[in-house]
Amino acid sequence: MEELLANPYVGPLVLTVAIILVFPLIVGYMVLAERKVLADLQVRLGPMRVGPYGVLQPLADALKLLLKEDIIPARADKWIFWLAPVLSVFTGLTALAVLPLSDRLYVADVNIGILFILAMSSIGALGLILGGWSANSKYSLMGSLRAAAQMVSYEVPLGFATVTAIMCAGTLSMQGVIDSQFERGVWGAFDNYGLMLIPTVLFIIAGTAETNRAPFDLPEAESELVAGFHTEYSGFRWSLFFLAEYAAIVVISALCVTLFFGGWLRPFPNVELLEIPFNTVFPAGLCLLIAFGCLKGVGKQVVPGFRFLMAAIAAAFLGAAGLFVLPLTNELVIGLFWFAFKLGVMVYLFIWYRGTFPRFRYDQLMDVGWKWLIPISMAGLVLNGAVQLLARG
Amino acid sequence: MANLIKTFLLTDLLKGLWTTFKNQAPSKVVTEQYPLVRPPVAERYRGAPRLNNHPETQETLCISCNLCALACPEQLIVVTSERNKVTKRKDLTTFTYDVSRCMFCGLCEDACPVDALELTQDFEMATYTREGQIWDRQMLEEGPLPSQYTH
Amino acid sequence: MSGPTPPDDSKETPPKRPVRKRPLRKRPLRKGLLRKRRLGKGKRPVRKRVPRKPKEMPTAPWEGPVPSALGERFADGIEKTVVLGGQKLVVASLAIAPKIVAFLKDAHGFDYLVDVTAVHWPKRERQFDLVWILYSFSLNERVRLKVTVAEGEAAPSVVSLYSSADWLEREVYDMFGIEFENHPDLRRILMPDEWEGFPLRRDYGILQQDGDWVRENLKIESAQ
Amino acid sequence: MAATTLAPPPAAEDTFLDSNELVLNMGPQHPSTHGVLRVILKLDGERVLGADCVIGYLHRGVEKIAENRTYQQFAPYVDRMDYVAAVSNGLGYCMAVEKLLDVEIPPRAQAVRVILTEVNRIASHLLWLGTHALDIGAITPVFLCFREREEALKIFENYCGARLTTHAFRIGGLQYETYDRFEEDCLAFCDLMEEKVKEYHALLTGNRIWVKRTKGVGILNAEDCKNYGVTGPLLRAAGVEWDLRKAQPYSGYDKYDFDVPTAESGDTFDRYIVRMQEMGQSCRIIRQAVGAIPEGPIKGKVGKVIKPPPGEAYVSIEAPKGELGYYVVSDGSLNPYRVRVRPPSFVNLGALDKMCRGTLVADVVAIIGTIDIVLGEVDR
Repeated sequence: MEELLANPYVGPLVLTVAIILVFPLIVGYMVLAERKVLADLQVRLGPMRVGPYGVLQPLADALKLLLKEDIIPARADKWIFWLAPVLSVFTGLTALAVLPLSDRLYVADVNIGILFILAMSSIGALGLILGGWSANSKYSLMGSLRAAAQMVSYEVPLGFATVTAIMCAGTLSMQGVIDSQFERGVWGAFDNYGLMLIPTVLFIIAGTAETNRAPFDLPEAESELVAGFHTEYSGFRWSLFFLAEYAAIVVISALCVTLFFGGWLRPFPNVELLEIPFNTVFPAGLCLLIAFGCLKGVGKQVVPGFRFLMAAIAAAFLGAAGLFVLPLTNELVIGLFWFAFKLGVMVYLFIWYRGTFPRFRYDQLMDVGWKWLIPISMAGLVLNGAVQLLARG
Repeated sequence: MANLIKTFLLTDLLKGLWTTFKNQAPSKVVTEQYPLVRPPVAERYRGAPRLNNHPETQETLCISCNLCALACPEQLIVVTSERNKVTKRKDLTTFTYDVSRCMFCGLCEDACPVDALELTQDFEMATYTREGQIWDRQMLEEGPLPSQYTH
Repeated sequence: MSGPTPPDDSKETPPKRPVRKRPLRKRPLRKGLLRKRRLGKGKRPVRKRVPRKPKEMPTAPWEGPVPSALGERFADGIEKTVVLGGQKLVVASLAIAPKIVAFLKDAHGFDYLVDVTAVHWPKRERQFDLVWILYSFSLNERVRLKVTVAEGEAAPSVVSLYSSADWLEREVYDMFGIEFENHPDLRRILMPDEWEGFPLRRDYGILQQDGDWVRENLKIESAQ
Repeated sequence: MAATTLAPPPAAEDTFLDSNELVLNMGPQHPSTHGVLRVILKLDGERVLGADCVIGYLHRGVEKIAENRTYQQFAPYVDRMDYVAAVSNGLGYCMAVEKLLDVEIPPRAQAVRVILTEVNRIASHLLWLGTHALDIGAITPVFLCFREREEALKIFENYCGARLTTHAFRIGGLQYETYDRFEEDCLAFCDLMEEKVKEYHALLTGNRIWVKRTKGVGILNAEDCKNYGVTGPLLRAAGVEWDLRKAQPYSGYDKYDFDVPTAESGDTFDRYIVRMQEMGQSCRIIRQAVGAIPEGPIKGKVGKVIKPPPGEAYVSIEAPKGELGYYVVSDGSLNPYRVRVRPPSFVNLGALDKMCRGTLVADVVAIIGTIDIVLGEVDR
């Protein structure tokens, strides 16, 4: 047993399997969160029928998708049609490998982790292009053409913003970036007297475009191209594309959190005084709040099974609160908590955009990318470099 | 210059974001959870048809005048009657109303001289068969069976 | 998630229907209902009903610069220029109709073609009335121009004058079968291309046509 | 394999297209053609070279139905043409028959008619705004608009018992007396609208993406508008201050004080602004009308049997989408001899090709949205 644990391959392997197994579930709940948050922004309720307040909706959705007829259009290029969603999912999930989920929870700490993620997200675009092309449908084709142009254009400002952050940190390793933020005592976003905010904002904008999310969701613009590149996909294949899209969101958000918002570090990581409030009181309080809300909801449920489920959720959150209170377990999970919390905020931001903004037009998107974002990101890079040189010597 | 700063600070976008953010208050939700909560309908709502009986004698108010059938644009009402030998009045025998073709315009109700035919506040008229949409006199007098809607 | 809570009724007690109380309306039962019927014996006095002749719509002569100019220009083609029920109407012959439209547009500023439509009178010799409705923004006036068209006769198109005539004339063709000369793209607009007959003619039977079409194209029996 | 049974795709030289061109079939089932409109787009890349509309998927032969119904019986059918503005449709039809009958409508009925049509105009514009924004990718305004539209529909429901296809008016006046809280409800609706319009402005008007997507898109200048017979907000956005309520007042509109909002360039953004302002003007009219509903009868001297003298009449009103005209021909019998509807959506849609040429695919969607078509009315 001891030997097994000492083996350097075992830990990452276990984690990899765990991620592959758990990630679809997480995506399912991200979709539910998206539907719920969107509904909230739009004075609606969202899913309310499957499970109490719709908490079992992801399971129902997954079941529906798996049972749906799998259609391959008659004139589609069968093999590429089959390959495209697989490629998308593969790259999306592979990029998760180098994400530092906490100080001790990661599959690999590669010294070129950031490059690896950028490379993977570039290849991911290939899945969309192939999928749209192979379906032999005009809507799909136009969607995939848009995807190609958009991904190539927005990778440039994204790259510049990343380079700025790397320059600030001085390393390409994900853990290294977080460590450097800890050493300097400030999140990347607020470094260099606040000048780092420029690449931060640019990263968020370009990242939104990179993941094909509104207002840059041109490849799948549903009001123009029906569903863009995945118009002809259905059932399980379609859900793979869905999985890939959400994997991309997680990866980009995680990258953003790592580069600019201190990864798994708590806010003000160097101020000892804030250790207790941020590491114990806040997470425990949050869990208690949710548990309390669930307990209140128990009484309102009609179906006995739903009541039980609500109570179980409340109990789970109570248990989680307990984890944060005990110092021993706290140390284990606090990094993960902060990482997940920041990731959640980022994902909320993505949904918030989607609920607010109209969609760009194709040529305007190119305009914004090439005429605004790229020059600004280059200026940001030069500015930050100069300031760093002057201030740090 | 001010405009340029506004452009760079994305004020217009932030304004929109703030607007949607404000809408998240639970008190602003307007969804009605229909089968669980039935929305109230207006007093004058034109829903399922009903053939009224006299409140005391429980005899039908319909005098078989056929005006509703004549008024109906879709000609979906069929009234038959036979002459009562004693009272010399027409007695209603059957009254058929095809709800599936009804557009609830209310012209039959307006035409009725004795308030016998009335469009009520009932709005749950779904059936599993087309034949179920053709209501006979009994159904019109008693109303559709209370159906239970669940999810 | 936040939101209004579902009501507190459980599966065991099913949601109750609103109790079917009797009168939902405030309107009281009318008196006539309870009044005893007169069981009259003997004959009622028979009143002879003289069929009332329907009134005519009020007509008045139309005076002003437009009708006088029209009268001068197209002396022999125009049957009448009247105000019928407060609306200006020009009745003319088919041959000069496009010239009248062009004249009204150019000389009097009737620059908006409101509508082109037709009426079918199967018992007449020249079966169709073709109607143009024109409006002038400068005069704030509407003029209706009416001509008769015989079966098989082609009417002149005014698409070159008004682009709006394009679809309107197509619709008249589709519904009445009146062909328009010099129309750029005269084909059916509302009905399917393979449709036979012209639905808005008075002698067009709905049921038979519908049955045929539905049987042929949808492979089912029509529900009519 | 299924593919072998299919005919081979036509070779490039067999099609009429240039090798760079592409024919895209938008509709009849497409998320943003507002029903069953089919647009055949000829594209060069994403640029539109021409748009050909195929309509008639919703054709029910309303004009034929009219020939087989009595005058009263046809009234509910007109509600089903522009089902978003059913009250306006009903008003136009009733006015046309009243013109044939030559009856006087009591002032009380006129005032109530004005109030309801204006509420309906706001409801129709709200639906347009929501779906138009949805076409351009903003997914929230549609829910906010439906939230406010609900209040308008509640007024209809309380007044006449139906929400969408209302059948609110009858020939000669009204069937229903106003309900108890009618005035309060209408005023409350105006207050609500004036408050909520600010929210729409915050979401859309200033938003740079919205402005980019709508400014300079689908321009139709005043000359083109007249040529294509385009009316309503599209004409007013092109700078022509023309509104039938002002030009040829009907139903007592001359008694109310309101402006006709206009804009200059006639693009999608201007139409948006014009419609937004129209909602405010409608509120103004409602406030004035509600404050001064005269007492009196609600129905003019019209018998149970409507039998107009032989003759014809063309009556048009300013519906939310433009000039809605009814050309009714009577032969003196119980049934109208011919009812011709001049639908604003149908005529306005005729200018789609003109507006689309040279734009991008995404703009086509915006332009279809800005014309504000209802296919029930286009196809009838």
